[in-house]
Amino acid sequence: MESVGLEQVLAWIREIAARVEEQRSYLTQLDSAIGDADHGINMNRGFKAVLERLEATPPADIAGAFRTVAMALIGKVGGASGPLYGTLFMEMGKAAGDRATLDGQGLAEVLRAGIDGVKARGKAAEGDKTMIDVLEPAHAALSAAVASGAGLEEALQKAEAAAKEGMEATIPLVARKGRASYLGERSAGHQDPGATSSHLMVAAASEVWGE
Amino acid sequence: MESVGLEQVLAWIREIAARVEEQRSYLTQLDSAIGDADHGINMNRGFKAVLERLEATPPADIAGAFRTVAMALIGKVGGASGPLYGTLFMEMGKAAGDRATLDGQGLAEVLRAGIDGVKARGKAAEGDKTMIDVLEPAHAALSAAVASGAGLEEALQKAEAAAKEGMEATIPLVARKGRASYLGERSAGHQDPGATSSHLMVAAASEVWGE
Amino acid sequence: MKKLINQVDDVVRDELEGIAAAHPHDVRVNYHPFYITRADAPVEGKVALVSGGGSGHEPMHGGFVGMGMLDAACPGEVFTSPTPDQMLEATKAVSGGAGVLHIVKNYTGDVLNFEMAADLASDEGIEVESVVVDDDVAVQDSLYTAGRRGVGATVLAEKICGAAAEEGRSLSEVADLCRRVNGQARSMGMALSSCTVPAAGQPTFDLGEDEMEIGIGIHGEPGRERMKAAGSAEVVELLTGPILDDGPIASGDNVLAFVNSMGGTPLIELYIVYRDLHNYLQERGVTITRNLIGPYITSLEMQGASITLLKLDDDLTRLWDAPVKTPGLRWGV
Amino acid sequence: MKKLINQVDDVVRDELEGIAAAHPHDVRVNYHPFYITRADAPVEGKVALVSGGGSGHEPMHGGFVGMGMLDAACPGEVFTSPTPDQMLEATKAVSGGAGVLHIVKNYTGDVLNFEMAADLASDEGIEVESVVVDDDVAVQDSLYTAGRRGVGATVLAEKICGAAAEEGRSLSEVADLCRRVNGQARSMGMALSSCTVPAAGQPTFDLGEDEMEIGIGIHGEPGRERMKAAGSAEVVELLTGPILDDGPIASGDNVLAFVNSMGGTPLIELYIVYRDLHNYLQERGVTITRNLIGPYITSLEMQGASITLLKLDDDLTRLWDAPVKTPGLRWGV
Ligand SMILES: Nc1ncnc2c1ncn2[C@@H]1O[C@H](COP(=O)(O)OP(=O)(O)O)[C@@H](O)[C@H]1O
Ligand SMILES: Nc1ncnc2c1ncn2[C@@H]1O[C@H](COP(=O)(O)OP(=O)(O)O)[C@@H](O)[C@H]1O
Ligand SMILES: [Mg+2]
Ligand SMILES: [Mg+2]
Ligand SMILES: [Mg+2]
Ligand SMILES: [Mg+2]
Repeated sequence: MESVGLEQVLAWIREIAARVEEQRSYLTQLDSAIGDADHGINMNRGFKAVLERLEATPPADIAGAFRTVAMALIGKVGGASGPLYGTLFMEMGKAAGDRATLDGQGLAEVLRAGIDGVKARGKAAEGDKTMIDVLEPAHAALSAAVASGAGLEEALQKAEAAAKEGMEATIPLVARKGRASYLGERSAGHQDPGATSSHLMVAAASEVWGE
Repeated sequence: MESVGLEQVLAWIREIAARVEEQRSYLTQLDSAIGDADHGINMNRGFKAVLERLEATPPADIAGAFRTVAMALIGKVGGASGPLYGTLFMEMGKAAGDRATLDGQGLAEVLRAGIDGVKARGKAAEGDKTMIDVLEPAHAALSAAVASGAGLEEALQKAEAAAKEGMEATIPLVARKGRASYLGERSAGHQDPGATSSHLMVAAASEVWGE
Repeated sequence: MKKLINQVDDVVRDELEGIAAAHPHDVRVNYHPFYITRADAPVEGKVALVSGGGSGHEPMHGGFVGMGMLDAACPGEVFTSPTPDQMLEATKAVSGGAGVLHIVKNYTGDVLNFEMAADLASDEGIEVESVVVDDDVAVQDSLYTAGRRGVGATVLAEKICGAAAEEGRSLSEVADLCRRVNGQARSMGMALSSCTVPAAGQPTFDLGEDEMEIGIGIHGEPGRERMKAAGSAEVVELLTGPILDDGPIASGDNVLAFVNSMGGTPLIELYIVYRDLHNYLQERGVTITRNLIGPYITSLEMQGASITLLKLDDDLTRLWDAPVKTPGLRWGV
Repeated sequence: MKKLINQVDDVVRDELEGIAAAHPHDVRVNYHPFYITRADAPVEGKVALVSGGGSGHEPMHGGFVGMGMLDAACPGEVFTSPTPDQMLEATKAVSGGAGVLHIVKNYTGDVLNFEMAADLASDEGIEVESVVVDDDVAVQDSLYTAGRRGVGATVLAEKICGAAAEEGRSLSEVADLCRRVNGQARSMGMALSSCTVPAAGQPTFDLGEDEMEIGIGIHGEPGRERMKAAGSAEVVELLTGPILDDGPIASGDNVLAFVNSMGGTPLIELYIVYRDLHNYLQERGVTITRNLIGPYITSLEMQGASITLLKLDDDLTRLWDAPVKTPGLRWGV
């Protein structure tokens, strides 16, 4: 496909929820090493609520879908990832506006707005060992591919690859933001849980939209 | 020897102290199974105090030596065994009176008085899984041997053998007195710690006086 | 063994120095022999309350010394009853001329040592009454055994009798009250883990990852029965069933519900236990009108909890509500 | 995992039901969303104090709701900060017209969620000030990091600011006071064992039989450093050294010394730690004039302790001594 509509966006969100459920203990385990052992639990609680709300009141458009995700995460996740992922989707919703579909270009714009929101709220920069270390390279790869005329499938594959690289690149980093920063040097050598859940979201997109 | 004087009595007390020190963890371990894991600790604390006081103010006679042991145990052991062993030696001291030496006959009389004191205070009978299950048979064997004209060495060997038997006979018993009684049926299958320390005292006598 | 202590043999003395340093206005600590008295002891004309027992049950008893509760407490070594000389000296130190009540938990060691102390005190002309607390339904009572252990009811008896003594009641009245509290209270406890006596250096018993002990005492003794670990609601049934079956508390009664931590179980769990106890009693027509929730009679760092129910009447309720000011229990002042 | 709980997902709700059943006269519990308010809220004309954070730290914060301390507390899931809707609803429920102070522990989650809540509350016309507590010297402070954690000073700030609010001080005065308490307090903690998050089912970290973690937080996070387990006196040095090195407290000062259990460490050990702290400070010319000893800001059943020192002046001392009546802290009434 060359652009995604409400249906595809909902499919993506459901795929994220499924993967979070399936990887919840892995995410929690990563958080045990440098955090407080709840990231998988938090994300799973949040996306369960997302599915319920999408069921209860089906959104009218893409912006509505993102807003529903945002409100559910903000209301149910708690912790750092709740407001941060909540902000990500909230800003993506605002940027989507009344568009009925998003092509590669549109996806890049929407993601950009989301990432800026996360940075404004969390004050993290690349290299701080957070979800930003996945979201930024994923966005960069996506827009570069789109600019060079690549199709959505290829662009998303590039984004996923960059996200994976960014996720693994958090391992040697010393955390400067979030709970892991309290460990100082001891935070090095562990993959960041939020970077891992961010990669999960990008990978889900490349799978469900990558045809 | 056919009778013991102050010197031999003091040697016996020192031998008890040495054996308690050496068996303290064994006694505590027995108390872990059916009690509160302190019998060896209690006895060791008590007999350390006994040695100090015998050092500080050497007793003038056998009665004085027993009284010193009694006061040290009552003042330092605590728990059930403190007042009980304290009473044992207190009554032995009273019974010893002004005698300068004790022969087999005399030892049996003194021990009898001590056991009666323990029973009066603790209300335990034979078969309740306590020190009484060692002290009574030891006394019975001692006086029987003495009555049949046996020498002190042989009489003490018989007493030690009976004490050992009584100690091991506590294993199958269900405790009716002391902490172990709280376990009900679960107290069966374990050797009673106080019976074990009582056997230690009889065995110490048969070693130091058994020449 | 990992504990925040220094030398194993100094545990009790170090603790007493901490108490003395922390509460100089409330209590005074005597070191030769060990005992703790309220700072204003002796209180002339007031019946004095003396209790004591092995250490390792903090805040009981030392933490309950002060206005409205105990006049003195005698700490023994960990889990080992104190000795008669401590009880005698403490009794003399707090005797205010109106007699002294010894509140004794029913353990052979405590009973025998307090007996000796009471004899010695009477020899010195001090009027002493002793009440033995034995509220633990986990132990079958019988003429031929040492009987039941004294556990949670001890805390309640010390608070209520302390208030009665402040009111100026006589020794025999306070002693009768203590017997009444003991008669109307029942307890049972359980453990999820053992505890380690410092001098022993290793856990008193071992429990599997999925096991619990039901019917434990407060000295790390194993309980009556070992079973598969269960949830809070089921544990509440296992403990409260025997308490109600034992007699004094029946449908229609008002009770004080005391949910106690054995030392290592945190408040978040105690509140869940309290919730399940509240529901369990409600279904059976028993109404909780007062409660106490927290670690008050502990077994070192043991994980587990005990439940104590005391049948209340107006007199007991009023005495429970009366002001108390001790390091471990405080209200109304 | 062995805990006295029922369903893992119901832990917080079950606990709240227990609190509601136990303290009906002191607090009210709201379930949709979760928050606890004092029973007489809103108090007209009084600055309202709202705090909150993940559960598992009991009695903080819910146990500190009541006269003289917090007006409301928002409990999140275990170790997970609550959500903005809880904070908003709690803020609205206790707002008495004089403004609302949000006392926030410095964790990214708590800060971000309280930020969102404060924005929403202002939109609804409620004046909100937020103070972020960050007293943990185990974490190096820096502009480029999340900064220091909020730990023990939170309890002291809630008590002292609660008293100031009862006195009728204005929102900006109470907020300034809160910043002053935070500025004059420092803390550091250590663990002898990890804790188990119910939903995770296994210990957050593993410690060897002879190891301890120094510089832990209150969420079962591993600490700054793992070292060989040491005795109380050495641990006191390891914790108090960095506290004194950090600045505000110096020789000649009077301090409030707060010796806190992480949940699984019993009182007998806390008093030994207090004794060693008392001696350590005495040698350095620092005088303890007030103290708090017990489990007040915990990490589930974790074994360990933390030390908090607050430099006192007459105003802070008077506010500390002022009456307080909450399930977790009570005196003077
Ligand atoms: N300031 C921040 N900016 C961006 N992401 C952050 C920030 N702080 C934390 N995170 C992300 O949040 C993740 C932790 O989320 P979670 O465990 O759910 O929350 P908490 O740390 O409150 O328990 C971290 O792995 C990190 O990727
Ligand atoms: N009533 C009693 N009569 C005689 N001996 C007793 C009685 N009660 C307990 N004992 C003895 O005391 C021993 C326990 O001593 P100890 O462990 O030092 O005291 P405690 O039980 O108070 O910890 C038991 O093994 C038993 O032999
Ligand atoms: Mg986390
Ligand atoms: Mg014992
Ligand atoms: Mg004992
Ligand atoms: Mg968290």
